Amino acid sequence: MSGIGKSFSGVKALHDARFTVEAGEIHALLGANGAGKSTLMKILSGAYEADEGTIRIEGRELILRSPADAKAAGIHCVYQEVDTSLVAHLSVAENIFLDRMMTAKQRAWLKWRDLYAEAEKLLADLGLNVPVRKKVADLTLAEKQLVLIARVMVEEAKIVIFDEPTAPLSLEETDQLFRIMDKLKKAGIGLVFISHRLHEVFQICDRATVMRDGRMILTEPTSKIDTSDIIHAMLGRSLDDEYPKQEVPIGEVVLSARDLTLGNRVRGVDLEVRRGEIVAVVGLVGAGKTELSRLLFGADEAERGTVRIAGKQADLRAPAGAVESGIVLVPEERRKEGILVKESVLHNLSLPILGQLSKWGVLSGSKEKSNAIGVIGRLGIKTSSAGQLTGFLSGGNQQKVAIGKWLNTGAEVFVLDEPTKGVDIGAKRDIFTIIGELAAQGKGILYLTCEFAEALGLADRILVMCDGRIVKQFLRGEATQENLLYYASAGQEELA
Amino acid sequence: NNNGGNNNGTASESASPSASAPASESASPEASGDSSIEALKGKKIALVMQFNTGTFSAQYIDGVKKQVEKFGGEVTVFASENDLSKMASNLDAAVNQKFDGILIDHGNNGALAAGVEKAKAAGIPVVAFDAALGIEGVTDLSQNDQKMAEQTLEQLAKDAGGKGNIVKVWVAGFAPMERRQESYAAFQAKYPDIKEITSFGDASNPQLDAQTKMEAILKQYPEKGSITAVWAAWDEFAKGAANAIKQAGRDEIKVYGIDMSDEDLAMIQDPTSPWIASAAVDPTTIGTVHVRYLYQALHGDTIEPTVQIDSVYVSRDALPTDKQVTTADLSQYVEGWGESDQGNTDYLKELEAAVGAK
Amino acid sequence: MQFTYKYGALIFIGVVLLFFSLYNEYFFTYGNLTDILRSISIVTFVAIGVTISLTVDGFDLSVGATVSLTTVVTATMMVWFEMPLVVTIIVPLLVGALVGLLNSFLIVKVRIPDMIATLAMMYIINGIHKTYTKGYAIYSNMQMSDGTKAPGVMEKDFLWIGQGKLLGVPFPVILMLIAVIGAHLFFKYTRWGRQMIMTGGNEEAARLSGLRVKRVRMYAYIASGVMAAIGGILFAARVGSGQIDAGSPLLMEAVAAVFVGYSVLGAGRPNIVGTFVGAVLTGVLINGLTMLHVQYYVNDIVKGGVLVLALAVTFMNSHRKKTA
Amino acid sequence: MQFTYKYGALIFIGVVLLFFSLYNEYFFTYGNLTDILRSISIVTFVAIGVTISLTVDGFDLSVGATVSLTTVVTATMMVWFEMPLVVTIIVPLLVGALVGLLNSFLIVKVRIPDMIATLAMMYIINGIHKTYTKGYAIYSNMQMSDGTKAPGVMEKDFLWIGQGKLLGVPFPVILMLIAVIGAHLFFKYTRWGRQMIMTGGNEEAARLSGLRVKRVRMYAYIASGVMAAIGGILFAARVGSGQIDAGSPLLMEAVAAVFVGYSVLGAGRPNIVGTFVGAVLTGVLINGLTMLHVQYYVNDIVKGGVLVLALAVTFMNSHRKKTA
Ligand SMILES: Nc1ncnc2c1ncn2[C@@H]1O[C@H](COP(=O)(O)OP(=O)(O)OP(=O)(O)O)[C@@H](O)[C@H]1O
Ligand SMILES: Nc1ncnc2c1ncn2[C@@H]1O[C@H](COP(=O)(O)OP(=O)(O)OP(=O)(O)O)[C@@H](O)[C@H]1O
Ligand SMILES: [Mg+2]
Ligand SMILES: [Mg+2]
Repeated sequence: MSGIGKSFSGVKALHDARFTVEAGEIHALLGANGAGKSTLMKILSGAYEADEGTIRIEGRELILRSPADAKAAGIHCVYQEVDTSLVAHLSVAENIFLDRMMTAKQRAWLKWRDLYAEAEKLLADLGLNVPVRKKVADLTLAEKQLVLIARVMVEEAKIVIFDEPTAPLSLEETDQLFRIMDKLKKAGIGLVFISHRLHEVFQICDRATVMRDGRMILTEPTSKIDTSDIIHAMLGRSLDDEYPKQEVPIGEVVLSARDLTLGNRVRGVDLEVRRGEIVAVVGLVGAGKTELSRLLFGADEAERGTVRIAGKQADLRAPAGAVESGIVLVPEERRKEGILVKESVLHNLSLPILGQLSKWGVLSGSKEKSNAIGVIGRLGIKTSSAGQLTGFLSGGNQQKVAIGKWLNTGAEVFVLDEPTKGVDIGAKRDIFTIIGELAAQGKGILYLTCEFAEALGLADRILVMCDGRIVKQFLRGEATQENLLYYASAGQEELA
Repeated sequence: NNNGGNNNGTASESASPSASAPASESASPEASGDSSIEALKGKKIALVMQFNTGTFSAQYIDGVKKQVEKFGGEVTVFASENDLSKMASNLDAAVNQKFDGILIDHGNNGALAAGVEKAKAAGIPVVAFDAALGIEGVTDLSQNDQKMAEQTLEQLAKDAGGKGNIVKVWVAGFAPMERRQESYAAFQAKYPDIKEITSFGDASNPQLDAQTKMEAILKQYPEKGSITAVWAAWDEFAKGAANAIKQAGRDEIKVYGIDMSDEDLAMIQDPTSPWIASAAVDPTTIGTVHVRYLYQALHGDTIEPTVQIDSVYVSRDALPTDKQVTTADLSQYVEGWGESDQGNTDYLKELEAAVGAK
Repeated sequence: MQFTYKYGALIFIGVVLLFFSLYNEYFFTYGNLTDILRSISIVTFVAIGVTISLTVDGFDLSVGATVSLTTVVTATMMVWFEMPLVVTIIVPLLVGALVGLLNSFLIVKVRIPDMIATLAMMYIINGIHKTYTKGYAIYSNMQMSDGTKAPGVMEKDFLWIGQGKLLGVPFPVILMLIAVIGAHLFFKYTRWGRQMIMTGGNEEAARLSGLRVKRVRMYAYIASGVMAAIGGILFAARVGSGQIDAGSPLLMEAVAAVFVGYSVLGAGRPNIVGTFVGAVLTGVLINGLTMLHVQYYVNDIVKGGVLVLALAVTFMNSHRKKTA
Repeated sequence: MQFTYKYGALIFIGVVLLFFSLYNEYFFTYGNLTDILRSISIVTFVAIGVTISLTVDGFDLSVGATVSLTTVVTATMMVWFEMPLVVTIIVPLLVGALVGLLNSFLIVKVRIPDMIATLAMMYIINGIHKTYTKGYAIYSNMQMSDGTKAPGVMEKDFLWIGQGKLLGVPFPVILMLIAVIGAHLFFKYTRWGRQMIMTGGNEEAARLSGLRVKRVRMYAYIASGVMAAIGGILFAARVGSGQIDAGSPLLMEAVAAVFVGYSVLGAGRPNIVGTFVGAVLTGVLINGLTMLHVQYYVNDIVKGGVLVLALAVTFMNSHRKKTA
């Protein structure tokens, strides 16, 4: 690809972008949120049309008007937005064969039994464990991601693009993916790999390209560079300390949950969080962390159990009650649950505190504005104005909005579910700083994550969750990646 | 009143020119014995209607129901929501469900012929109103649409002195409307000095739409006297037009309508209303007469193929000013209205008496 | 491009007004313009109801039936029960609120999708209002089926609501303007209005932001029912009787007005000002076309054509804005 | 729970059938049951059209108007132009396809949202069909407005389509069953059917999979128009004339059938079998209730109530399934 340019409503997302992939290599494409990685790959896969520039494959110039053109040329893509790439109410098998269904490669008359059998075989070959007749809507995010990966495998590809495939995957599943990628590479297929987890890049990639603000900054073999080179190229500066940990005094108990239970996903969880304390809950994907966070926030109703905030029984029949009780949640699925993408940043930020911002029900425009400007300034949200639609912000900035809307609610306890998922290193650090500040103000923080390194870097206390239970507790400094992983998966073995 | 003799009607009204049937003619000559009267009791009658909105239909249904009850029978109404295919299905259902007799209200030959033949084959007598079926052995009742139009138009011409500007509120697409239009065409030819300044009408929201559009026309012709009268081919239209004129205070414009319900009558009686006259057949009477002919058929009489129920011209002058009249007591003031004995026979009277005695 | 996108629909109305004014000297008179406004007052209330339900990402298909029900309820209050004016007005409003409550029960509790639930309610209410009057229209001293006469009449004071004037302006027009301005301010400047908009934007995200979305949706449906009820009361006051099935045609008309409104000021979503403009446009067209003496069936073509044109301007451009 | 969720609607129909059969000896006769099927044949075609449009996540509100247009076109083919049977049938089908094409043009090219575009088309087509016949119904040798008589009649062969029987089964019923089975197989077993389902399930995903979604949507709207056209032809053949506005009431009825169908087999979304079951249920109810001597206006209440019940079963359970 050379000289690629693309603008969205007048804003240039790509400037003279160049990119090459060779057969049989894995090429990492890196950059901060909004650098233009996905946009470039969408152009390569025909999802967007470039404004300018040329694309060549095996020396021939290609004009890609639609995904169909790209697929005909052997370019396939595992898109970053999992939900936009699957048909939720159809079966796994059908989603795997989605591409084929669109072309004459699929016979006009379907034989369902054969399709299911073929899908089962394929998944078995890949070593993936997903039931083929299940509706995709009933899968977890990780399983959906696996389906997307499997889907590319049925096609005859020359180039395969993986746009942040590992974000929702567990370590084990990630390893599986890497094995698959390796196989493809050996078969002479060119692979593009996008990720915010830099260690993964060094693990499997041959070359890396770093983008910043729609431009190419650097392309080098991974053997010749290290993490700090990449970070420097990505951010235009170096990042001194990934985990800015402030020491704050730890106060009395502000959140205490007893015997929280919902089906077999959350089984009798007890936990406490003190003022100023950051408590991390780690676990593999599917351990039940998201379910736990939703119970604490009243997003789902628990079968059993009580939650007390600052000594008072919390009302968890609905999130509205939880907010009034002083507990708030930054949910995992940011674009669907955390923010309203079609509304302005201003409106998103005032949503939980409309009561404060109004008198006799009438909203005060000036109060609303000053609230938004305050939060935008405090969190360093990059937006052209408070009136900007939130959907147009980069992932990291969207996440800041999802956190920022709670700042002025007077909440005592912040529950954050995977707040750094898909967020670039720079923004991640910003988010860690915000969390630290909240703790310094005496808030209780419950931080749910499957990134053990984050828990180690950030938390005062780490709880390990496995299969719906808290199986182990570590104080700061006690834990290592290895023993976290041990308990996160060993617990599973115990139960099995 | 003059009978222009354009009863040949449209193609859909393929029935032969009809003579109105006075009661005495249609009465069966021999009074029947008790056994045949007993046999007429407890009949299940189906009433298959094309549409049933508005007070007119409600009163018609009432007339049918009351009369059948008087004869000791029971009526089931099949409503078709102005959908002829549904009406055809309803007719089929009535035949399948083996009703003893079927009354048809509106509809047309194309839609109903097959069903009626099925009924005949099953030995179920059918009497139709305003459907112009023209099927052998099935009596077609009708109200004389052309005559109703003529009665009001002639009066309009007379009141206007044979000249003026009029507004027509009318809509095509319904057989009775299209028949009324024929009289209107003749009227236009006859009175070249009476000019139609505009014509509108919409059946889907008749009253409010007529009101809104009449208001626009009144604004367009603001001088008093620029509009002489409004001729509304349907009482729903007349209500809307009259409301608009009344609310605009243009009391020089007179409204002539067709059809009559209790509600209409109240408006015609209201001295501030511009609606001064209507030609109509009492809907309740239609129901009553309709049932009587069906019972004649049940009794096994041969009935003439077409029967016309005569319309009556009702104007405000004929109505009292001190009390409100209804279609039930209108006969006291307007000759020929209601209490028609059309279609009655001695044995039906006996039947009525026998049922009433119980 | 941006300009036509934003002002396309308004300019379009301007052109239509200009055309009719030039064509007919009586069109652009105070009397005719207020007549137009009066003629759209009922449908505007219904359309505001639809707008509110669409704002919370619902769709209230039962508004037409609610108009039918409340208009006969209003009339029977006077004609059958000889109630005082206050009761005559309050009862149908309560009925409208009750319909809204039932709708929201089906939608929020039973979780039937909005359109389906309100369609079912539409049938039910249509049946109820006919059962209530046994299919008869309600008018002063009406003939009852038992042969007696109804005791009451449609009160003069009541009819004034639909036919009277205040300071030379038809009263229904005043009511309509109050409702339009009120609803606009409500959505723009009040907490509850904002809550409705946000609920409509993404119900789950709004719920997880601490909104009681079920309650918000319930209020929206109640408001929609009440708006339809006001439409029904106005209908009765306007025609001086309670007509059966009076509201049925209003549903589609209201929806059309709301949809034209999407294009106003480039909103691309339901909005009160747009809805009002949409209703005005329809009213102007019917009035003007009637004065042009076009056949009634041509009205429909023009109405559809205008809808397409107005929307084409908005949506073609809104697309361009997004990807160009 | 799962059980009532999946079979609730079917069991419900069974109970209704049983009840009516016990109550009335004539209900469960071959003649009556085929009559019921014949009575729903037209609305079923229209409902299949709506189902197809909903499947691609659209919504074709113009189907009713298309029925009106094609039914008068069919009738005029014979009555005005004395065309042979083939032309009489092909022309309205082409007209239906053209309407679908226009709809998809507005939706796919001009990017007007589906419901709005097809609502506008509904008005336009309604106007066109009345303009075409100047508001008159079309019947054999009809009186023309210039005083002459139309030359043609509604052909016997043609009327057989709507009124005749084949092997003792009404021909429209045979057509309907072919269409239902055909459409079901199309969606279940053919690539193109799956493509429509995928487009409706997630248009972006389908597009990214290399599907030309615009073309698929276009075909869906054309199919919807053609289905409505078949409905229109059947209408003309059934009533033996071309009635103005014949299709208007069919829109809501078809939509109701489709919505009841959501609950069949726990689909929770538009599906052909469900649509057919929905249409049958409505037909059975109307037929059976009439036999019960309920007032005609009570039909509406029952219809709405059944809609609510059938849907409540599906949606209450579908929710429970999700979070329990
Ligand atoms: N459809 C769109 N409309 C408008 N702007 C867009 C659109 N898609 C992307 N952008 C903008 O283009 C820029 C590049 O976005 P892109 O998604 O390519 O970033 P990315 O490098 O993939 O980031 P991330 O790591 O968060 O996935 C961003 O500023 C983004 O806001
Ligand atoms: N919609 C669903 N349907 C069926 N099972 C589900 C669903 N959502 C979650 N689960 C199951 O519930 C368990 C807990 O899931 P949860 O999402 O809470 O895990 P988690 O620890 O938060 O993982 P993640 O890192 O993906 O957020 C998993 O076994 C998962 O498969
Ligand atoms: Mg990206
Ligand atoms: Mg999770």
